Amino acid sequence: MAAVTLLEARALTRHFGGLRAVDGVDFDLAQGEIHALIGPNGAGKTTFVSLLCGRVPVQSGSIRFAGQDITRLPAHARVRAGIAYTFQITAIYARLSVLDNIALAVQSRGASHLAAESMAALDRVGLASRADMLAGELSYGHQRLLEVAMGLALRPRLLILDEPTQGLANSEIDAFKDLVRGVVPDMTVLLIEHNMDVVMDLAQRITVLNFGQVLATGTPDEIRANPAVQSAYLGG
Amino acid sequence: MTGNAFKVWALHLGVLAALLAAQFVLPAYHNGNLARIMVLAVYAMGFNIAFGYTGLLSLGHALFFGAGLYGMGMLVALAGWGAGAALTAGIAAGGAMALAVGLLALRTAGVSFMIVTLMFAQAGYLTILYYTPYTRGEEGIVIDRAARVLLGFDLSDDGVRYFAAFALFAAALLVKLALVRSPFGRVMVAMRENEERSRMLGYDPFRIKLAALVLSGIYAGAAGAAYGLLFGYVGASFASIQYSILPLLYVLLGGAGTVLGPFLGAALMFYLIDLASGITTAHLLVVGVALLVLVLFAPKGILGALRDRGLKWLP
Amino acid sequence: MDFGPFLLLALMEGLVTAAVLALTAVGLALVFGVMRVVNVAHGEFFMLGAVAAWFVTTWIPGPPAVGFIAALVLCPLLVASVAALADTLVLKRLNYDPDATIVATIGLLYILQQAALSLYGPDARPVEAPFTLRVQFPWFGYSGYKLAVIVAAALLLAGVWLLLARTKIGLVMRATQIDRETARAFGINVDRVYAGVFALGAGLAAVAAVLIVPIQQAHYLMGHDPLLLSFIVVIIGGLGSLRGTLVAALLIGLSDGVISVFFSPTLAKILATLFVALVLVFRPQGLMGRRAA
Amino acid sequence: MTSRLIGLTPSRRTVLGGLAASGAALALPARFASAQSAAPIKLGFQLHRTGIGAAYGRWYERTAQAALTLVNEAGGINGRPVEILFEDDGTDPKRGAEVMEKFASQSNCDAVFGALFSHVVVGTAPRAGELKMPYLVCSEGHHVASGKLNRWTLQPGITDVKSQVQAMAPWISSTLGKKVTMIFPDYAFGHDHRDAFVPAIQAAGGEVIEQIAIPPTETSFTRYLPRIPSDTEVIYHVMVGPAVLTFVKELGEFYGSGDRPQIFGFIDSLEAVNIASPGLEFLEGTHFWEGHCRYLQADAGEHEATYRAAVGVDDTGASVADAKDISTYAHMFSVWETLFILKAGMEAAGYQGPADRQKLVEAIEAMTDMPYSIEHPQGAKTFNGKTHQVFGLQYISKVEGGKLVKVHTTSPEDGMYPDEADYTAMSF
Repeated sequence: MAAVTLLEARALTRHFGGLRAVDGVDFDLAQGEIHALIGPNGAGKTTFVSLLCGRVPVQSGSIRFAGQDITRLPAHARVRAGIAYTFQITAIYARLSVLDNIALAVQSRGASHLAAESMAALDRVGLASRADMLAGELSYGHQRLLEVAMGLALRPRLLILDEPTQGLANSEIDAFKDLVRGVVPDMTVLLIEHNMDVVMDLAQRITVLNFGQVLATGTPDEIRANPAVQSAYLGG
Repeated sequence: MTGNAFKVWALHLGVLAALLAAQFVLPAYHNGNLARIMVLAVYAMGFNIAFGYTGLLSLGHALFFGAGLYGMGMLVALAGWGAGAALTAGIAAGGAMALAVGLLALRTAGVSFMIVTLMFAQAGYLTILYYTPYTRGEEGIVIDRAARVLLGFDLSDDGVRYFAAFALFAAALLVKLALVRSPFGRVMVAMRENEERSRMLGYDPFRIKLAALVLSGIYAGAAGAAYGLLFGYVGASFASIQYSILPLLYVLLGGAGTVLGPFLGAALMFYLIDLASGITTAHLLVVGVALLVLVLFAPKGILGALRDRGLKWLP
Repeated sequence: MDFGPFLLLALMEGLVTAAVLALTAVGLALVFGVMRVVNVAHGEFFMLGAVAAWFVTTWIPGPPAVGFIAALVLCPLLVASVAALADTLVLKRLNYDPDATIVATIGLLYILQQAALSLYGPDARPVEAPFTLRVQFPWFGYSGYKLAVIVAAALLLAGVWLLLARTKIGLVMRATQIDRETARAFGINVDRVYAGVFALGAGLAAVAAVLIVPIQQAHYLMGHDPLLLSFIVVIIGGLGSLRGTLVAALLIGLSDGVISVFFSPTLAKILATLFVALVLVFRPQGLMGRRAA
Repeated sequence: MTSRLIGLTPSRRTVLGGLAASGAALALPARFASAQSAAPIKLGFQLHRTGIGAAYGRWYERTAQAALTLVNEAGGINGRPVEILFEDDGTDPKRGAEVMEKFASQSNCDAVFGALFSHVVVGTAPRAGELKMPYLVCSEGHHVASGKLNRWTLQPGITDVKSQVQAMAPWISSTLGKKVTMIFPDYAFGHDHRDAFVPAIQAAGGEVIEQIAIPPTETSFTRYLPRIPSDTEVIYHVMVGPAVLTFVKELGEFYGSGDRPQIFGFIDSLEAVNIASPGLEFLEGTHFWEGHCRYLQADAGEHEATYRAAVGVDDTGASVADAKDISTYAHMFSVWETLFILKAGMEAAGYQGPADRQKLVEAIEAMTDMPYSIEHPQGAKTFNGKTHQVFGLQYISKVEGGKLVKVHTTSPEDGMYPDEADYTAMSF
């Protein structure tokens, strides 16, 4: 792809004791793409994106984002720089209203019309009518949606979605896919996902991790055809 | 939304109006008590900013109260400063002390944060004793009546004292109300509710918590400085551990994370002890049992319980 | 006095402090280690032990040694049952939430103080030592009882160590400490373990108090200092680590005696307190503890 | 036990007010015909019932009750009965000031007295001044005479520390030795001792060769003792708080039966503690300042027995009801004497009600000589109206056979020092 590289990781490494969670990973994200990260359980996917967004400190290697070295940047500063992360386990503020939840994201990027822009962000995911409810009282699917909406409301350049469709009904998954398609190419999406249908449907490129290392990178078709991937993962 | 905003302002302005009117209605004894309670409520409000809103349970707030008290008192007694300048210095001292403690203590969290703040406060208390030649240690010093004149008003006069305490309280209450309804107030609550989530929304937990703690320290410092000026005494006992526990008690009783809770808690606790001392000599028991009952049966305090039972708009 | 004897005296004093402190702090560390509860009322259990010792020795006739030994057995049991009761009635119902238990133990602190004030009174009352023996060194005299306290505390601590390391009770406690839910799944009655640990912690404070009360006096406000010092020791030793706690008790006990020789004692206390705060900030695993993964 | 009384000695009848003659039964309104109002005079008593002052508080309450009974049996004040409202101040300055407000604004007391601990006094005095409430403290602190307080705060019942300490110096220097090591608590009370004693002993030809200040939070003292220089001739100790007994015992262990300097202490170190407690044997032969001799002395004055019976204290200074309950005998007389000064002041001022509070203060300021009497059982005193401070006799006792035996009585001049303040020049 000739597109501009938004993020590049080089020789990224993080060990926990003897466990090589992420082990010398090179990784590139092109601006505006939907990129999926897959791999068996324990392959190091969540650790890897945690290194990208700063939740886990980098042991060695480097990360550049939009031309800037962010390897040592703390997590909140990376968010400000344009990397948003939505949690695998839903991490909304259950005791605050839906509106407060979204407003926290909207005001973080310094919105000028906080109330209006918050409602607009809710409207985009169809939660506007529930603005005054406590977030904890939402259904699980709506909570996931709110989580994604908070990520979107930050208007990041890179949106990292950690297993966003987990526990969603099929109809909800379809709506979600539409939502993600709608944000590119303004944003770039990095998706960790177990649901292969979602991955193959959404992703333009796929990276496969195994034992903390990159097994393969390519288009969905290339990945499908890759024998190493098949034996390690798809073929089981 | 607008309906709620109206209710919120009506309630708080109503409370302020009632307090203002109380001066002319209540007997002298309760006037004196209310003046005291209002100043202590400012202290508790400051504690609430840290504990109730931001989730920082400090066991060392007496250090900030003491910084305000002694910052004001030493400047008046040793340097001959006027009340206004000394009051300002006391408030600044509270904030500066909170900044210094926060820079270190906020590297820890939870139980460690409690113990670190406790230790800093203990060191502060001992420092006051160490400088006994200047502070007169536990005996304390009297703030000369002549020095207790602010903008031409004699603070030792009962009426003036009441209005001074009221003015401080009203300012603190309104600032706090505006604060907790502001975007920053929302971020403080977000820190309390889920620090990691807030970090991943781009908020620096350290800076937010530090800002909240400094604000809290400014409130505590203002209360300390005002207490010394209004009641004419500066003593080490106000910096002892007991005075770190008091605001916690007030806030828990009235409702952590509520704007009026600290005042309600301070008033109830004051009269509880005052009345109990007429009935039983065992008022330590009253405090102890109150703490246990609260934490067991009403962990959210009075206003917190009301908020759960329908008054959702209560800030 | 020359420096040599001076140091000898400071060291002996430090050992007595360290011995009593170790017992008290191990109790606090145990409660924190297994239950993750910061027991602010720990000092009051210490006080309760001393006050109970006064009652027991006053009521039991005969030579002081008889009453003292009775106190050494009865008081820790009494205090331990008070603690077990508090655990069942209060802490358990709070589900051991850290913030709530701190507030609750502060409440407990006031209640115990008031109980002592009402039932025992405001006086500082002495308890007679089980024996009077004065060891005369060439430069100064020293209490033989104090030396006995060091030995007794060492024996008790060895007993605690045996209990934790070599018995089934210790195993159950450690299992609960590592994972409460798994322990429950293996059929351990976690509620009973917690009540037992809280009682044991309080009992250790009480036994320390009984040992010290012939040297100091029983007074209803005496719990403050042991609490603060125990906190310091437990923190320096690494929260919840028993070996670290023992080493820290020795360190604090000895240095407390020696430091105040060189500094103004009040200044020494300020520095020690600040030091502890800074240890928690910069080395939360304690001075002796290893950094956790 | 505190309410029992007491044969009044006829000779004091006049001082106690003319109505004493008419009997000792509790007053009936009809008997107060001469007074404008038969409503009782209300006195507030700041009581250290809890907190570190509690051991004193209990005995201060008993003493006040005993004096009150005596006053009322003799017809009250100005023909009106007297009542005392006791309110716990927790030995805390904040609560102390609140209690003052309660007395002034809620109970409308005529005067307030009884506080002992300095921080309570200093914390309360500003409020007393603002509320224009006569505040008679029983604290022995130098804070009154130093001029730091106000026109409404007086200490007419007990000599202040500065005077006490100064009065000891000549005797110590001439009798015990010239080279003194001081051991005192490292806070205001201890510093007052140091600041008063160092110049006084120099004036008497001695010197303080070492000062050992011990933090008030300390519970163990042995490690400070090696700092006592070996050429010390006299150890001067004054400690307060619950750990004092430990201090005295450890001092004993340190020196043992061997050679030791003379030891002179303030009885504050052992107030409310039995001198015959185990571990205190070494005190035999040492000396103590006593404000009022705890053990009944052979040459005790004519009122001593009456006073002891009234406050319920036996010949050894213990409670008559419980021999283990030792009184704070060296200080508690101040409460008794202060109540009688209030009575004398109110009668001299023709006190009618709260409007006359200023007259009461002026009447007390006008007092000078207070001769030995049942109203002043500790001894004769001289009141200095300018400094609001009374000056009296001090006693030095020696421990002999487990008892405190008086060996010296200071002369009034020993404790005099130049005025540091003139409250009468201040406004009300």
